[in-house]
Parts: sequence; C-alpha cells; structure tokens
Amino acid sequence: SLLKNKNKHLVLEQDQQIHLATLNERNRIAREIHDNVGHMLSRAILLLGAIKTMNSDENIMPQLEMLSNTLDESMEKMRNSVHDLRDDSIDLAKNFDDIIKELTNFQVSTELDFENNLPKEVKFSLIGILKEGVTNIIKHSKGDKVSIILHQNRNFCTLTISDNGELNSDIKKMIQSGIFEGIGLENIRQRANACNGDAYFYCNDGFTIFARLNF
Amino acid sequence: SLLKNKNKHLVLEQDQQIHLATLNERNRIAREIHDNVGHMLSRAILLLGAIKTMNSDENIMPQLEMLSNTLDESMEKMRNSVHDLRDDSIDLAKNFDDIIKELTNFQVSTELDFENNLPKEVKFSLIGILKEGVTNIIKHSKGDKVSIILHQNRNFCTLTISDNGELNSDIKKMIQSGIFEGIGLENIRQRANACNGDAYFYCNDGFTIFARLNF
Amino acid sequence: MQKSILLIDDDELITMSLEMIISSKEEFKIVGKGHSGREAIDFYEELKPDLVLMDIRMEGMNGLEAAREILKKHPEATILFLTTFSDDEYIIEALKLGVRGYLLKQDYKALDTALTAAINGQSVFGGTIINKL
Ligand SMILES: Nc1ncnc2c1ncn2[C@@H]1O[C@H](COP(=O)(O)OP(=O)(O)OP(=O)(O)O)[C@@H](O)[C@H]1O
Ligand SMILES: Nc1ncnc2c1ncn2[C@@H]1O[C@H](COP(=O)(O)OP(=O)(O)OP(=O)(O)O)[C@@H](O)[C@H]1O
Ligand SMILES: [K+]
Ligand SMILES: [Mg+2]
Ligand SMILES: [Mg+2]
Ligand SMILES: [Mg+2]
Repeated sequence: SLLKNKNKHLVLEQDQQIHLATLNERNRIAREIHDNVGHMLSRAILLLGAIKTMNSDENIMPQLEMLSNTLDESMEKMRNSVHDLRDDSIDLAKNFDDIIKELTNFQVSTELDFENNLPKEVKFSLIGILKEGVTNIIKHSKGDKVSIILHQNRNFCTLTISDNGELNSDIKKMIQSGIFEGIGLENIRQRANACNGDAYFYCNDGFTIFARLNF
Repeated sequence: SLLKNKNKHLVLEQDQQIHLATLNERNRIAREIHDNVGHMLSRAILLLGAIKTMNSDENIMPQLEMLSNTLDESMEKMRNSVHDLRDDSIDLAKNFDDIIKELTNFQVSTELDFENNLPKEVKFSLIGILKEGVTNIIKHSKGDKVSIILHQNRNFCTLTISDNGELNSDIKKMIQSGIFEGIGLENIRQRANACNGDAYFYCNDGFTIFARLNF
Repeated sequence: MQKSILLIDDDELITMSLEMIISSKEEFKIVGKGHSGREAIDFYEELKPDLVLMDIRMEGMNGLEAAREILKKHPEATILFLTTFSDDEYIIEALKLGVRGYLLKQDYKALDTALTAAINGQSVFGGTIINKL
C-alpha cells in the first residue's frame, strides 16, 4: 500500500538522518575548536619559542623546556580530538556492542567476523537489523539464550540472530505465512532488500533471523 | 490502522532520536576536550607562573606576560567551546532560517514572533511542521509567494504557512475530504496533535497550513 | 650572504615571535613585517625578499589570494605558508598555486631548515622536505 511504502521510505531515511545530524554537529564543533583554541595554542607555542631564543637566564631554562613540552602535548591532544571529530567512519563493533549489551537477561554468545571496510550502507543496515532483532527478543522471547553471528565474505555478509524461546503455534503460522503483526520483521526485510539482499525467519527451536546483504 | 499507528510512532520518535544522537556526540567530545586539553593547559599556566617568579632576565618579562595572557585566553576559549557543547538548547530561529532558505524560487515574507523559552517538544514540532510545509511548497506549489507567520501566546502558539499557488479541483476535494496522497500533511497533523493541538489546511487563494500547538 | 625574509601575519604576536626566532640565526634577516594580504603584495614589490613567510587565514585578502597575485607577476617568488594544522585542503590549494609549501606555526624548531630548503628550491610540507614534486 501507499502508506506502507511511505513507511519503508521513512525507516531507511532515519538511520541516514541520525548519522548526518551527528556528523554535522561534529564538524561544526571541530571547526570551532580548530579556529579558536588551535589558533591560541599555536601562538603560545611560537611565542615561547621566541622567549627561549632570547632568554639569558640559565636558571629558568629547564622550566621553559617543561612548559614547551606541556604546550606541545596540549596541541597534540587537541589535534587528536579534532581529528576524531572529522572521522566519519562508523564503528560497527562499538555499535553492535552497545545493542548487544541490552540483552541483560540472556546468555549471549557472539561471533563477529568482519572488516571495518564494509560499505557504509551495509553497516547501517546491519545495525538496524540487529537493533530490531534484539528489541524483539527483549519484547517477545520466552528463551534465555541468544546467539549472534556476523560473517563477512568477499562481496556479501550474513547476520544470524537466534534465540531459544519456543513460539506458540499461531505466531509460527503467522510468521511462516509472511504476515507480521508489527513492522519490525518487515523493516528487517526492507533493510536487507536495500542492500540487494534478503531476510529469512525460522521458527524451529526458538526463533532465528537470517539476513544476507550483498555489496 | 496498525501500520498507520506505527508510522505515527516513527515520525514522532525520529526528531527526538536525531536530537539525542547529536547531544550524545556533543557530550562525548566536550568531556574529552575538557579532560585532556583543559588539564594540560592548567598545568602550563601554573608552570608559567613559577617561571615568571624565578625569572631574572628583564628583557623577556614583557613576552612572558604576553604568553600568560595567551594561555589564559586559550583556557577561556576552551571553556566556552566546551560550555557551548554542553548547551542542549535548540535554536528555533536558526532552524527556521535554514529551512526557509530552501525557498530560493519564492518571494518569502516572514513574521516570527516568539521567545526562546518555548518547550523543547513544541520547538521540535514547529521545526517538523515547517519542514514538511516547505518541502510541499517546493514540490507542489505553482505560486511564487510564500508567507510564514509564527505567533506565541501565553500557553499556545500558531504557525501559518501560505503560498499563492492555486490548487487544481481534484486536489482541493482530496484535501477538503481529509484524505491525503502522501504522509506529509498527515505528519503535520500528528505533530500538532502531539502538542495537544491541531492542524488545518485551506485551499482558498493558494494553499495554507495553519497549526496551533498548546503548552 | 644573509637571506632576506618578509613576514606576513594578521596576528602581531606571531610576527613578533617569528622575528625574534628568525633574527637570532646568522643566515637570515627580516626585511619587513606586514599584517594583511594587501601588505604582502606591496612589500614584495618594494623589497623583493628571498622568501615570503605568510599566514593563510587573514581578514580581507587571505594568504592564498595574495600568493596568487604575487606569483602572477613574479613566478620566481619563493612563498611559504603558515598554518595552524596540516590541512589537506590547504596543501592541495598551495600545490595548485605553485608556492613552496607550508609550515606549522608552532613548529618553530624546524624553521631554519625549512627556510633554507625553500630558498634552495625544495618543497616543504609540514616538517617534510621534498626535493622535487
Ligand atoms: N524473538 C522472538 N521471539 C518470539 N516471538 C517473536 C520474536 N521476534 C518476533 N516475534 C513475533 O513476531 C511478531 C512480529 O514481530 P515484529 O517485530 O514485526 O512486530 P512487533 O515486535 O510486534 O512490533 P514492532 O516491531 O512493530 O514494534 C511479534 O509480534 C512476535 O509475536
Ligand atoms: N503547497 C502546496 N501546493 C500545492 N499542492 C500541495 C501543497 N501542499 C500539498 N499539496 C498537495 O497535497 C498532497 C498531499 O501532500 P502530502 O505532503 O501529504 O504528500 P506528498 O507531498 O505528495 O508526499 P510526501 O509528503 O509523503 O512525500 C500533495 O500530493 C499535493 O498534491
Ligand atoms: K639575523
Ligand atoms: Mg518488533
Ligand atoms: Mg509532502
Ligand atoms: Mg591569521
């Protein structure tokens, strides 16, 4: 339906928008710090260089040297912060970790085998899929064990999210028929589709989401 | 319907999430800079104080004084940046401005009369409504003039977005019947509803969105 | 023979500090100090220094524009930029203009090596000296 289509559009855009908003904010701050604090520090360092050149008091030489080191270090620290700010890469491991941490009442085993060179959209989709899967487990699962497996291959990757909670037969039927009550599973499929892949749901021995994304 | 409900949920959450993501990022950076650079700078200032006391070379006294001022100023600038970072206020005027700037092909008149003490959710909703309204004008309007009026009263505010582009009769009927093709106008209504208000659409002499939000 | 240097930075504290450091070296002498892109162009005409050490970011005419002007009339001019960070955008711009490179303001320890290298026709990018690009 039309509304469903709009919904799809919205979900896919949301990840992108949140990331963009974060990036814009970072860049604004990076620029501000760079322009203000960086400028001040560099003039302090240069001035101190001039003072050391002129100074004839041997006694204060060691302290001037220490001050020099401290200012260099401040500059270095600030540069690193600003550099971090400018880095727009997405830390997939960190994002996965944050989401998995929500599973406090489950015994979780993970196997995350991937490179950070995954395309950005694939990372977005993986994070989105994991988030929906984990939310569902917390909301619906009757089990106590979860397994999360991410594998990367040359031009595709697979994400498997399983839990050992048995589903009742009505829900099994519903899922097997592909008609879902909410939009969670539908979103998972759409995210996989957006990466030229697909998602499959299995209800044997608990519930399993299997997604394959191509790149 | 269920899907429609999900949609509503999604739209309302999106603004909040984007803002939260931005804030988290800011706070992370603010803490990092404060802890690292700030610490270094305060060491430097202290050390320089000692150097000035010990120094017996009259020639470099003015430069040491200048260095002192520069370091104080660096500290001040850093504090201000960090303070700005921690400030979670939403600049409504700036946000309105950015959106209105998109109307490059229209003659725009604005009347923005509000205080910055509007509740956060009201600001979110106003920004969201303006954004949808402006997007629609760019996409659909046959006119060349736009008027945007925001008024704040003691416990409510109103936003009027009008353009002078005539609608064709089919669309007039559709809008009068309250059945919309997309989700833009629906979202506007939901945003107004979320603030205990409502939105109305008029198709005489062009198209007008009128929203009232209570707080 | 001492090499003559023209210093341009809108921050007087920077030109003062650089003068103190550079003048302490036998091989260099500061022949002029200016605080804008406009002054860079005027002083260059008047003084024909062996090297111009110039800030990039200045109010009004910035360093990049001033360098473009100077190099248009005097392709042989030796210009080094001063920046606060090693910024990729500046490096690319500087390369396109045909200046000798850039130096970080705070990297005063590398100053005399860099100045000598630039005057001898080598390129200087941050602490790195490159023979020919
Ligand atoms: N891990 C799980 N264990 C048990 N049942 C599940 C699990 N995941 C999904 N389900 C079942 O599948 C249904 C559809 O899931 P879906 O995520 O699409 O919707 P929802 O979670 O009910 O709502 P929404 O995600 O839109 O907030 C759920 O209502 C639930 O009955
Ligand atoms: N300013 C306008 N001028 C002319 N027609 C408009 C204007 N705003 C809305 N409309 C009409 O109302 C319809 C419904 O608007 P709505 O924003 O709900 O959907 P949409 O813009 O078509 O799609 P979406 O916003 O979901 O991307 C539009 O399709 C358009 O025909
Ligand atoms: K000298
Ligand atoms: Mg769900
Ligand atoms: Mg619309
Ligand atoms: Mg400057």
